[in-house]
Amino acid sequence: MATIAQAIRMALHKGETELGVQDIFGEDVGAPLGGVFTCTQGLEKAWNTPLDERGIIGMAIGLAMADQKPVAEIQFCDYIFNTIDLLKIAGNTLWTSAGQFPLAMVIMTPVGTGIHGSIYHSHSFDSIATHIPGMKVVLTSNPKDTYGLLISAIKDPNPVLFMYPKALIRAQGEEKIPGEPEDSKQLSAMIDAPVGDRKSWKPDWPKLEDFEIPLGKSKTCVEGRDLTVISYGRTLPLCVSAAKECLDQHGYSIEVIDVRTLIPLDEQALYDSVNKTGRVLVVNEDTEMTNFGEHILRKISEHCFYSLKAAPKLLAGANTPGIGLAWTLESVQVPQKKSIQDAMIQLCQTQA
Amino acid sequence: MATIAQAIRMALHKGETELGVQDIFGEDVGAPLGGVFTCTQGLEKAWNTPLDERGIIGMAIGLAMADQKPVAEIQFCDYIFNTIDLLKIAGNTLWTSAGQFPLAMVIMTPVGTGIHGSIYHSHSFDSIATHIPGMKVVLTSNPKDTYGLLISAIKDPNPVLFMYPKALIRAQGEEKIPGEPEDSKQLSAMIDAPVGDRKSWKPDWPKLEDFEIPLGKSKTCVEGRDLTVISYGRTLPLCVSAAKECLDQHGYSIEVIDVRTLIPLDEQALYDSVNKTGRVLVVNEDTEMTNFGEHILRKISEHCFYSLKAAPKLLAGANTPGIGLAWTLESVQVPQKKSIQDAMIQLCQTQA
Amino acid sequence: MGLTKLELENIYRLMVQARVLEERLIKMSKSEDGYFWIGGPGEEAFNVPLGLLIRKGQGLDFDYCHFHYRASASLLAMGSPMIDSIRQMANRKTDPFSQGRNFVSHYAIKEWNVMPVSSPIEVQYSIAIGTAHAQRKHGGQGITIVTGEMLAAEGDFATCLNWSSRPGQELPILIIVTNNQFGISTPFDQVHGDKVIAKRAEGFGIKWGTVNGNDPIASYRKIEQAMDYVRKERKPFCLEAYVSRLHGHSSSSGGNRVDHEIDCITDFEQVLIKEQVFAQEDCDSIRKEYEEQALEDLKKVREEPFPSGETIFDHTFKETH
Amino acid sequence: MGLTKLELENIYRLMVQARVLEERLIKMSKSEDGYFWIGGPGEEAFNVPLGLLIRKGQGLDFDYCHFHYRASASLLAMGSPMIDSIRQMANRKTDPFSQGRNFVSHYAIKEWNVMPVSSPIEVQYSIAIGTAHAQRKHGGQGITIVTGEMLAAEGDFATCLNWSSRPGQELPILIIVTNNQFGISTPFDQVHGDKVIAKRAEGFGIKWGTVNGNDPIASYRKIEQAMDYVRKERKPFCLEAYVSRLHGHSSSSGGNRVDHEIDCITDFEQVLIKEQVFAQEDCDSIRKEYEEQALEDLKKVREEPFPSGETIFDHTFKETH
Ligand SMILES: Cc1ncc(C[n+]2csc(CCOP(=O)(O)OP(=O)(O)O)c2C)c(N)n1
Ligand SMILES: Cc1ncc(C[n+]2csc(CCOP(=O)(O)OP(=O)(O)O)c2C)c(N)n1
Ligand SMILES: [Mg+2]
Ligand SMILES: [Mg+2]
Repeated sequence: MATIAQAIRMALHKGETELGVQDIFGEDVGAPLGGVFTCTQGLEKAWNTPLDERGIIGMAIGLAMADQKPVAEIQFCDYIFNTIDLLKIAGNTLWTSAGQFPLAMVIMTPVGTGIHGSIYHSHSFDSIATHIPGMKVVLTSNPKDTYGLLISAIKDPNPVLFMYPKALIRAQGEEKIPGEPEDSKQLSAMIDAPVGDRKSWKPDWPKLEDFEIPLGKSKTCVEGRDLTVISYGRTLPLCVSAAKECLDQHGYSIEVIDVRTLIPLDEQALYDSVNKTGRVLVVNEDTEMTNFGEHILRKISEHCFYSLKAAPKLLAGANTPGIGLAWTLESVQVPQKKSIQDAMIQLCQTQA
Repeated sequence: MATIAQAIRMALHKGETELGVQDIFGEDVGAPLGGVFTCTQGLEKAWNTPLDERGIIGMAIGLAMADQKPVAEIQFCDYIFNTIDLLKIAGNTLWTSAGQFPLAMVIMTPVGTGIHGSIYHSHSFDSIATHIPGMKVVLTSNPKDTYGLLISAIKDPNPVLFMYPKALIRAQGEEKIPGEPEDSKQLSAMIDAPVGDRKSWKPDWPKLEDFEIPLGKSKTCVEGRDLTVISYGRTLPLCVSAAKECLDQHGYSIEVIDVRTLIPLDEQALYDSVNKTGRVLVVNEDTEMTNFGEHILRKISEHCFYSLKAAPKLLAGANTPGIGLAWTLESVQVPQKKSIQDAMIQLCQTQA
Repeated sequence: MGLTKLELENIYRLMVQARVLEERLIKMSKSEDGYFWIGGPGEEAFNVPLGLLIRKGQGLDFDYCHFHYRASASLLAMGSPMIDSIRQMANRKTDPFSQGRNFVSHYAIKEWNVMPVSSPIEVQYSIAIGTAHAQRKHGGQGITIVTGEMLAAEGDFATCLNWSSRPGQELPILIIVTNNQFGISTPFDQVHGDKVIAKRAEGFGIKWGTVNGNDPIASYRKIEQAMDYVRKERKPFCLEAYVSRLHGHSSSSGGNRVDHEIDCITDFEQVLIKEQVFAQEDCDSIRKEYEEQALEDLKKVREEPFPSGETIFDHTFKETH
Repeated sequence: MGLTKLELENIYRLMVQARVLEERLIKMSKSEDGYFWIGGPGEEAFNVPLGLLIRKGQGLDFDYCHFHYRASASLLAMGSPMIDSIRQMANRKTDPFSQGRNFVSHYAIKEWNVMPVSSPIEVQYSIAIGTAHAQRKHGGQGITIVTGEMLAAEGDFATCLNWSSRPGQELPILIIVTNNQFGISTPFDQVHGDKVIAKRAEGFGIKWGTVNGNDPIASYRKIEQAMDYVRKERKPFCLEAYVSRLHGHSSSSGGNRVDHEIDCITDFEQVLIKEQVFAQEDCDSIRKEYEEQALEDLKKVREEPFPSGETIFDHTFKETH
């Protein structure tokens, strides 16, 4: 099975060969490295920028204005915070120009904890990103979705912020991307750059089937009756596995939904589930004050209040200025499988 | 009665003469202009910076590191968005250095709509600001509070973001700042710079009484039994007047709370009120997705869920990429008295 | 003077038209016809030649213009009618740049490569490298033009210089600084140690020059030269022009006429009269003609509708198909 | 060579100590003793003299240091014991800089004016103007020192130059660029048109110079000169040093020793042996001494506690009284 890094690469390869992507760029994105997480290895249109995030986002906006379908990378979302004004411009140019200037551009950036990243390699960006109107926002949790969503992001005529969880970039998926080679060793031999000198290396791209996942469609990963758990990114697989254990060990039937696209949000699917279960838990790892999960809960309260059997709950990152390097700190600062499971059980036990 | 602009000036005067403020700076903050809203007129320690917000915030952090108690201004919060990384550093330096480097600094900035400010003079900043851990956040709604809160902000050993609503800066308050001259004409003659040449002008500062309002204390502006309305900034006086009319015209008894300090938030006061009324409406003018009001509602749902008689409601700015110049646009993009009143009535009418 | 009589006349006419437009817009800001005003009175001698020299059109073969908010004279020189600026000032639905959403002087014309003018000063410098990069790859004659000023204090100016001068990847971009010696109330030399901003380009190996932006003929020549270099060499050039700010910063500072700065129009009139291109009466009647037109335009605009409140979500996203 | 034998010996010892420390930290990153490593092997010849020349202490009369993440040699030269860096690498509660919160090489020492090293590269350049501004007003001998590098591509470097050179408000700041010719995998000349970054200072009227940062004696002299100028004239100076990066960017790129870059320590050894300051055996035994000490330190640190999970909210705010 492909990893998220490989899925991104294959989607970008399709982007540059079939979908009109002219430039893929960012710090260390071009040869020889192909990105600090290898997400851009072997791509024809990938190039290295100066170390300057403002220049990177500015370049992307300018290229989009010139209809070039740029894909820009911010090396870690931890370093995107000096560009919020530019992201806002990416988001408001169409509106401001009354429809004249659509900006088809993708900004990719890895997010989240789980790599002992300490203060500046552990940030989440979902909350601030979703507060920037006019930009679509994706946060993927597995390789297959990554591929399908990135294809849609590239095809979209609007700016799309495409996030992927650092902790999962190198993990193999459970589902195949349609058309990917049977054997993951084979895939690796085809598209992973060799260690050492890469000057003469060329990837051998597999022929994938046409496959995309529309932006704005959530995915129900586990079906259930007692509780709706809404998540995305790193915490999603933890929710899935916690839900399965809850069923096995406690008999609670828990529905887990991966929203995948934060903007546009698949609201109706969430309401339908909560109206069915009457209980809701939102899990993400951004700091918990003014958190996108609170938006989800507010909308659910508006639409499903009279179906709720228990107080809706958010499980998110502790509201601290950073994630500590020591595991004793990180492990209690953001949701882990255990804390997710505890929250699930507690909610299921709450009587209306 | 003093205006917010005058209140800021008087607090900063106390700051520079009695509280150790060494530098007050920003674009056009020094002589001759004294700030685009005159908030820094006549101050001894006010000076003009280059047109460079990153430099302004960087300067403030550096000065705080050197224990200088800086007060920096960002001319409009609309132009603060290229400094979020630096604000995050202001907020995380104490935590990161395990307590070694407290940063006593104040960043002032005017926010909000109401001056026909179009896309870039109408922004709110409460939602993103409250997502930056380690920084205290104030958003004032009248001159007396402005004075008292700014004094506390200056005395605070932590970074404080001090916001004030553009629409209300020049409006006179209803309550006097303790010690302010009886007559507002007299105050103006003392501390407002004359039109024209100001080279030889010096303000004549009134002796105010010692007065401060602690950060983290909300204010109940109107007491009521049927509904709790939580607001701050420009929308606060609209809520107060709408609540009074609701009582007069419809007999609904509506409690209105001005949180004043967003961080730290006076949570218990909010819970107490909602537990009493069983209904809650949060009103602000930031865009409604991932909005600080959603944080307030989430906390209230957590703590008061079983007292709620109706779905909690947020009335905030439309989720558009900007505020339109035409009043036909602005007036429907952010809450006005009429829409606030409609929301109040609707909530009061909802049966449990 | 190297320019034909017709050309001089055209430049003069456009300068006057731009001035008259701005004066009308200022009046609107003081009446019920509009709110905030910001614009370019005092920059006509530089901005008209700039507008005339731009390769106008859509796409990579034409010039991409990343203007700031004092570019009205360039726009008129490119052929934008006065009435459209008046529509934006009056925040009418008919404003073709933003449909009543943005401040006046915030132009945006997709068909002419006029990129949306943004209020945040500085960002155009880091966005402009994008269109220039596309043009570098595309080749041809099209270039990118970016204007701005004291923002040279913001880091994006350095970004622009740095990205424009990467070895082997030089960008066809004309980086313009229209220096009026002020940012709102702050005098230039209070916040800048360097006397000539354009000289910063030198540190990046970028050619640069300065020009008296109050002299339309010198400006025309200098812009032409600079553009020529950028078009042919496909390399960056940084040009600083010294201009006046004749009505202060904006309506926030009153918008009244100042009297201690050079007025490029009256100066140019003297030249033209001396050179017998025009008599004083001609000048007066040209001005009158535009004044009448502006007033007529305004009357027309007053009858046009405001955007409807129901449109606020329009153009938040482009529909996907 | 202008430096006494004792001074040379001291510099050499500190260079070796710094190298040994970094090698130990790298080993830790490959074992269970730590996670991510980043540091300064290859910069010792510049960073040791820098550390020795700093006026160490707390407050305006001393030097404010805004370092980046390759400053270990400066810190050791200032007197920070190896074990403290090892503690940070091992994310122990006893780490005096961050109590196990931050990556190694992220120093912060209030009593020595060592400002917290921040991972985001560039921001130190705009923060440093603050301490320098305070020192400008205070007078005396204290100055601000800021180090960094390819970040000269980020706008904050321009901010630093601009704010340091305002007429009549010049800042006592030594702006250092330690150029190792790489940013992670990106070679310098792929992204910079200017060959000498420090030369950008010229556009702002700021004096500048360059030095071979692999030569500790030249570095000592040049830093001393530059500091002297900044201390006395109370004006900015921009100094670019060319240094090596001997173990690649960080543990993310493997952290292994590279073999095609100058090693300032072996080079300096040759000089010292030739000048009969040391024999080869002395060099070997100095290295051995530090290696043993580092290992002993590590053993000690292994026994020290991790920060407790209950402390995560500590120091979010300073208590108000
Ligand atoms: C990023 C940013 N900061 C602040 C402002 C507010 N502002 C509007 S115009 C202006 C002065 C601009 O001066 P300058 O760049 O010299 O251009 P000029 O107005 O003189 O043409 C300021 C500070 C802004 N528009 N953008
Ligand atoms: C603002 C920012 N962007 C990106 C990064 C990720 N990053 C860490 S080190 C580095 C390369 C830095 O290169 P340089 O400035 O030349 O310093 P060197 O590592 O070579 O000493 C990058 C891109 C960062 N730390 N900060
Ligand atoms: Mg100016
Ligand atoms: Mg480097």
